[in-house]
Amino acid sequence: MIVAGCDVGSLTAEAVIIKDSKILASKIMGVRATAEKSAICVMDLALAQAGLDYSDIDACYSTGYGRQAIPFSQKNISEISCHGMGAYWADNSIRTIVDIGGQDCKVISIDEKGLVQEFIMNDKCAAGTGRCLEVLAKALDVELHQLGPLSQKARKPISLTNKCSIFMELEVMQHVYKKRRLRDIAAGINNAVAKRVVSLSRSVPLKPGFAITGGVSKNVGVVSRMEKLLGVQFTQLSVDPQIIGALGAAIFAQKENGNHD
Amino acid sequence: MISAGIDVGTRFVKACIVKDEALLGCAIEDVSRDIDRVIGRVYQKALDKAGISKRHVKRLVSTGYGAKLVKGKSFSMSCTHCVAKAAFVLDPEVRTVLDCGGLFITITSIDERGVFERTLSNDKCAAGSGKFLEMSAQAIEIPFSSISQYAERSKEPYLVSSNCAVFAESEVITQVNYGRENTDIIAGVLKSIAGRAATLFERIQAQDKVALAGGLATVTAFSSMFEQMTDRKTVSLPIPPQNLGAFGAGLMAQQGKPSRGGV
Amino acid sequence: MNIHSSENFSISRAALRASSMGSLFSRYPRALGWVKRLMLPLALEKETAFNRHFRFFILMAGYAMSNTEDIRALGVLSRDFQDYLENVIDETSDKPMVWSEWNLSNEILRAFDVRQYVPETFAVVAQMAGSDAAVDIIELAEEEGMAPEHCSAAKTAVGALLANEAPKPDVIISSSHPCDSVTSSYQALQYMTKAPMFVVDTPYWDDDQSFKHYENNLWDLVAFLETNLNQKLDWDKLREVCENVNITNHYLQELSEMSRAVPSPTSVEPLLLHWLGRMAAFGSPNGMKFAELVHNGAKERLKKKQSIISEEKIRMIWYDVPLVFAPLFPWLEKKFGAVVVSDFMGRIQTVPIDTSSKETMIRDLARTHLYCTMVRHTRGPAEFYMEEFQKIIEEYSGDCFIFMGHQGCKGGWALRKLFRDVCRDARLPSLFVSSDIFDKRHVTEEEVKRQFEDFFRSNGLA
Amino acid sequence: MSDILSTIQKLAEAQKNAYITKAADEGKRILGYMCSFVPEEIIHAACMVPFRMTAVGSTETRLGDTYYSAINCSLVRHIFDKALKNEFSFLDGIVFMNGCDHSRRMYDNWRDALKTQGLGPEFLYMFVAPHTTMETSLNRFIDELNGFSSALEKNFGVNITKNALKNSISIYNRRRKLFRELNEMRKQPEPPISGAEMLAVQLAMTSIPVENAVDLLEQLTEHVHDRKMDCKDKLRIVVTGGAMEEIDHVKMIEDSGAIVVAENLCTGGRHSDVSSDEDGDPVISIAERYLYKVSCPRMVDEFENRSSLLEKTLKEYSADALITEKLMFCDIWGGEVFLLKQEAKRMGFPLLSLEREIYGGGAGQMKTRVQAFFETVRNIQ
Ligand SMILES: Nc1ncnc2c1ncn2[C@@H]1O[C@H](COP(=O)(O)OP(=O)(O)O)[C@@H](O)[C@H]1O
Ligand SMILES: Nc1ncnc2c1ncn2[C@@H]1O[C@H](COP(=O)(O)OP(=O)(O)O)[C@@H](O)[C@H]1O
Ligand code: SF4
Ligand code: SF4
Ligand code: SF4
Repeated sequence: MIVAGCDVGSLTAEAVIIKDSKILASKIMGVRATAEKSAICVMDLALAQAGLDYSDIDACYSTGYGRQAIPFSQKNISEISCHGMGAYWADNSIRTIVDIGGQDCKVISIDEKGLVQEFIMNDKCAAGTGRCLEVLAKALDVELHQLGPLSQKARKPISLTNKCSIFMELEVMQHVYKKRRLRDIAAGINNAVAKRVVSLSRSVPLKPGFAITGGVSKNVGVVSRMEKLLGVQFTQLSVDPQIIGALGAAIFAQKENGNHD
Repeated sequence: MISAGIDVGTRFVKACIVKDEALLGCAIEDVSRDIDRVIGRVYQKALDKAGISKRHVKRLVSTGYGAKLVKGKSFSMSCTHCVAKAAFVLDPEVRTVLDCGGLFITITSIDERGVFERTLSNDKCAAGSGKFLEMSAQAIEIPFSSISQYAERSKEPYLVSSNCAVFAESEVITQVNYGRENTDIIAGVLKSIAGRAATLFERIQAQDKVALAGGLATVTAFSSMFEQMTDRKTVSLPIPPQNLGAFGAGLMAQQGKPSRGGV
Repeated sequence: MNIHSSENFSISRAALRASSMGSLFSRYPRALGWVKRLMLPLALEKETAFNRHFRFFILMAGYAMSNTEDIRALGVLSRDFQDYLENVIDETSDKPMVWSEWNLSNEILRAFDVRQYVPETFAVVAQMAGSDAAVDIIELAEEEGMAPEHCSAAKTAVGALLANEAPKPDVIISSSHPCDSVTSSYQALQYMTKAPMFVVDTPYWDDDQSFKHYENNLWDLVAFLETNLNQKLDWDKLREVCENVNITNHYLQELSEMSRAVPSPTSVEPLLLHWLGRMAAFGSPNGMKFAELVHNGAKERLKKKQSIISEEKIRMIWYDVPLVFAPLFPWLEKKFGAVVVSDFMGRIQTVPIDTSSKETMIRDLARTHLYCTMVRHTRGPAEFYMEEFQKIIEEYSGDCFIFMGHQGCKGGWALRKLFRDVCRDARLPSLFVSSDIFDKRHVTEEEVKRQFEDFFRSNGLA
Repeated sequence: MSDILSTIQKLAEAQKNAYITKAADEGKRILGYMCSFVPEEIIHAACMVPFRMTAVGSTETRLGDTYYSAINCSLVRHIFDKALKNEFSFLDGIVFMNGCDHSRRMYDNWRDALKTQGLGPEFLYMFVAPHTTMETSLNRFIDELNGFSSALEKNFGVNITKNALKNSISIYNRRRKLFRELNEMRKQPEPPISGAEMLAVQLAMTSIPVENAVDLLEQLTEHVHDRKMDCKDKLRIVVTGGAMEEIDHVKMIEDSGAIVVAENLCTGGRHSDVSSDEDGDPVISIAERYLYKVSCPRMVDEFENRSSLLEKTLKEYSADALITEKLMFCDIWGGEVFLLKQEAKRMGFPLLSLEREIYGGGAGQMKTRVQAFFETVRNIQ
């Protein structure tokens, strides 16, 4: 049986195709003008990679912000469940998933079947998300992917006190103007984001078996700071953390439509 | 006498060279990490445009959020003052100046002699800022210079309600995904910012005539929306609104403490 | 400071150390003057372990409390404060522990044989242990699910409980003033501790019926305490306390009045300190002594037409004085010659308590409670603020009004048009800054300084 | 949609309706109020119509913000914005209440607007309710009710008799009984009415004269009697929180795979089906109803009652989960949600707490949260 999952987020769209519990194809691309277009584009790419056609897919589920607008999907499932299931599939010892994406961050606690037991998602404020990191990196005039490595070298990280990411930007500028070292500021930024996520995570049970997903998992600065604050070690997942959402959707499609596995 | 004004804002650095009450040249550039160099460069550009060499500048006044960053023997003054001064000199009938910059909206009222009366700023709220407009325009891929064209095509502006600029941005993106026209969205963003400006305007019980200053005022759709909301006309001034702060600083320098050399 | 440490009261202990170190110095006020001059810049810049110990004194003395008399007074006040802290952390005592809300004056408790803890005060205690400690405590409460919109003092109260900084209560007394944050957070504290709680219902108006209602509530409170503590109220003791309170209030009220003089011989700082210290020293001999000392010091200066600061240039009227920005005041003083001559927090406006009978005492205690800081203004209609404000403007020759709004006080923020109108009619320049009394995450010190500088300049005050 | 339901829906979404206009034409005075502690019976006994002010139709807070600040509750800002735009000009008076710090300040701001901008009406009354339920408070509350009656009598030249009060109690009790019957039906496995529809009903009924309300409710009961909502695979949800008037919000919740079977909101549910005692002194029975039977988080000594009532509701309506709703900057609901979260842990029911601004955005995020919550509830089951 061949199933697919499609995740249309706010910045990127992903598609994953699975056959008999093996990933046949996976694709990531930037979003297009509408969710529908993004979904079709990315799925076309994935199908091409797998050498398949829409008619070969037995079931396809969607997730992500654009999940309701996807024409070829039979069901939409929230990102939270999909991230839980995707991460669990990649490594079934995982019980707690921290997902930090562009617009939001979530901490998800799953059971021994990969189903969500409890979750928390930031609301009030965007500080503590990937977007916040982007804004601050830009203010610092540093490439996003350098923010992590740079911060690792810091000796005296600055502390950012402001709650709002826009005003944090101003605070960063002030530190820049004061000629603080870039690496210390970078570390300050990562620490601030990590701290925000950690304090969010305290309201769900943190069961051992931690994974981190979402774009920000590529930022070593945030990741290592979180490990320190939480006192845990994140398990390295065998698949690209960015496709976890789409993967989870595909697994759900498989579970609910086939009798296989 | 020749003087200079430098306005180091939250988003842009602006410089003006002034002779008596006339603008000789101005320049503008984004702020960046290397702020000292940006300031130097903008200043030099303005000098070049004016065709003046640095040593002819008798006095220099700095203003704006980062006024202190202007090194040398400059004197710094508050931005509200500078903007009000500039507007008044350009049009002595102006009684209210609304400065809409990168992060703050400030409204100032002046009396018939051009003397400062009082000033108000918006609450700390990023969703009422120029920065928010930039972020939204970027998110829906509209070049900043075409914002007005897009906004004017909108029939039904989308109501942006989030108070957090970053969240509002994601709200905007969600709306795009739901198939909302980007013209409606950008118009909605402008409307939400203009609404906040209009609140300030009501709060200070503004008197005519009204002048707009700051980077947002360069967006014509913004000013027309603001005019429509408050049911008032704003005056158009002969120099670009974004430069008013720097120009005012230059004017202040005409009277202020002497300073030679500058940056 | 590690707030998750398993040791109870670690922050309170640190504050206790800070305070005792301070009192030691207060015996040598002149030395403190020097230490202050040398240390202040350092102490304000960095959070070092050493500074943590000095913090309280250096910061407090860094306000406009610079002369020897005031510093001695501070020493007296801090002795009661230390007693208070020692009592709080004393886990061996068998005296019942009563929690009482920060605006519910606690004269009545003094007439019982109890230990007392004021939950919100922990916000001050934490400040003494470093401003980061306060933020950590607040975040702890928020992580537990406390609403971010609550007053930061209320959040610290809950945070303190979570961080093992609060003693176990036998009873809790609270009131429905001054604001929703309080009514709301006490329900949480009660829920978490399961201690019996009595809530005094605060009237809205200022008429006889309202006073009577509050008075009835106080009688209910006495009955509640007598039952739950299994003790009788010691009326003689209450009388003594009330008499002390009368004297204290007399001095402080006069002190409030003295700052009408130009230049002002005092700032609102001693008043604020007294307010903060009231849980420890209200109606105590030391509290009285403090009032007398600061009063006399100011009187001396008044005679000599001396200012509390070196040169008074700007007289500020404040709405709320934020503690997190303690370093702001030396800065304002040095840079602009600005002194706070009046504010709504520290100002004392009250009535004497008639101690001739139980009934008169309770009747007048009801009044003094309702005239207390915050409650006086926040519980009722806008006039409670505006009329006093107008009076302040007329009498204190202020040059400007600073509304350094506190996030919790939504009721105050809802009135800012009215404040602004009063200022406009009086031609008094006003500055509205969004900040928080205890939580430094809302606005940075630099931002505040920038706003002040801009404001003073725009209005030709500097 | 049926006639009666669409009539009601329209009423709920209208600023002002024909019933009110008609009542006004008949010479009845209309009194606006904002909070469920304001005693409708007394207003009714004075031959007036109580009208619950809402933010319905408001799209901005531009004028409201000239008085209020960004950290004030959006509901209050919207309502005051409408007031400043003269959208409440049909009211003959407003009764404010010390419900919360935001709404009670409207009394001050409105008086200022009356003074400086001539914003009517002129009868602005502050109704003060105690925060505790001790006997002292009950006595105080009775005094307050009497004071309110005399203020109405004096200002409008009416006479509020004991008999009129008894009549008013009885007609309000009829409305409440009809609500009780509707709620009773919602306990069935297939409720006759959805939560979104029910919210519209609640909103509509507080914006029209009670006589019309009774009439419409009777028709509605008749109409929905044999109606059955499709409940296949749907979770049964209870919604609790402060003011809520966004019918679309409840729709969004229901569209994510649930049916709202009960609510406990300022704008409905909490009190709409609670009667007053018809025997004995009418003022006392009104006082007892409002003080003892209509608890909300502004009451400081009543959490246990509120919690056990909630537990009972969850059980009686066979609810699967609870959703709490609060508006940003609302202190009292902020505190309540904190307590409910602890209670949810203690009693072991699933809880999702949502926060929003009135007519605010963020629907996408909210939807994700709700959907994920429902998935979680199913997983646990
Ligand atoms: N190479 C990278 N290094 C560091 N951070 C990255 C990198 N790539 C993406 N990110 C972060 O990830 C975020 C996007 O995460 P993603 O999960 O793709 O968002 P969404 O789920 O909203 O589409 C960006 O905002 C950015 O902060
Ligand atoms: N070419 C442009 N590119 C980006 N933003 C612009 C441009 N022109 C004007 N703006 C607007 O102007 C704002 C900055 O205004 P400005 O008055 O320079 O602020 P500040 O003085 O705080 O730097 C920006 O946030 C943006 O909304
Ligand atoms: S009145 Fe203000 S400072 Fe006082 S408790 Fe309430 S929110 Fe806090
Ligand atoms: S929460 Fe309570 S006080 Fe506020 S409106 Fe609702 S019923 Fe009234
Ligand atoms: S939602 Fe909360 S803050 Fe707003 S009016 Fe109601 S009780 Fe007050």
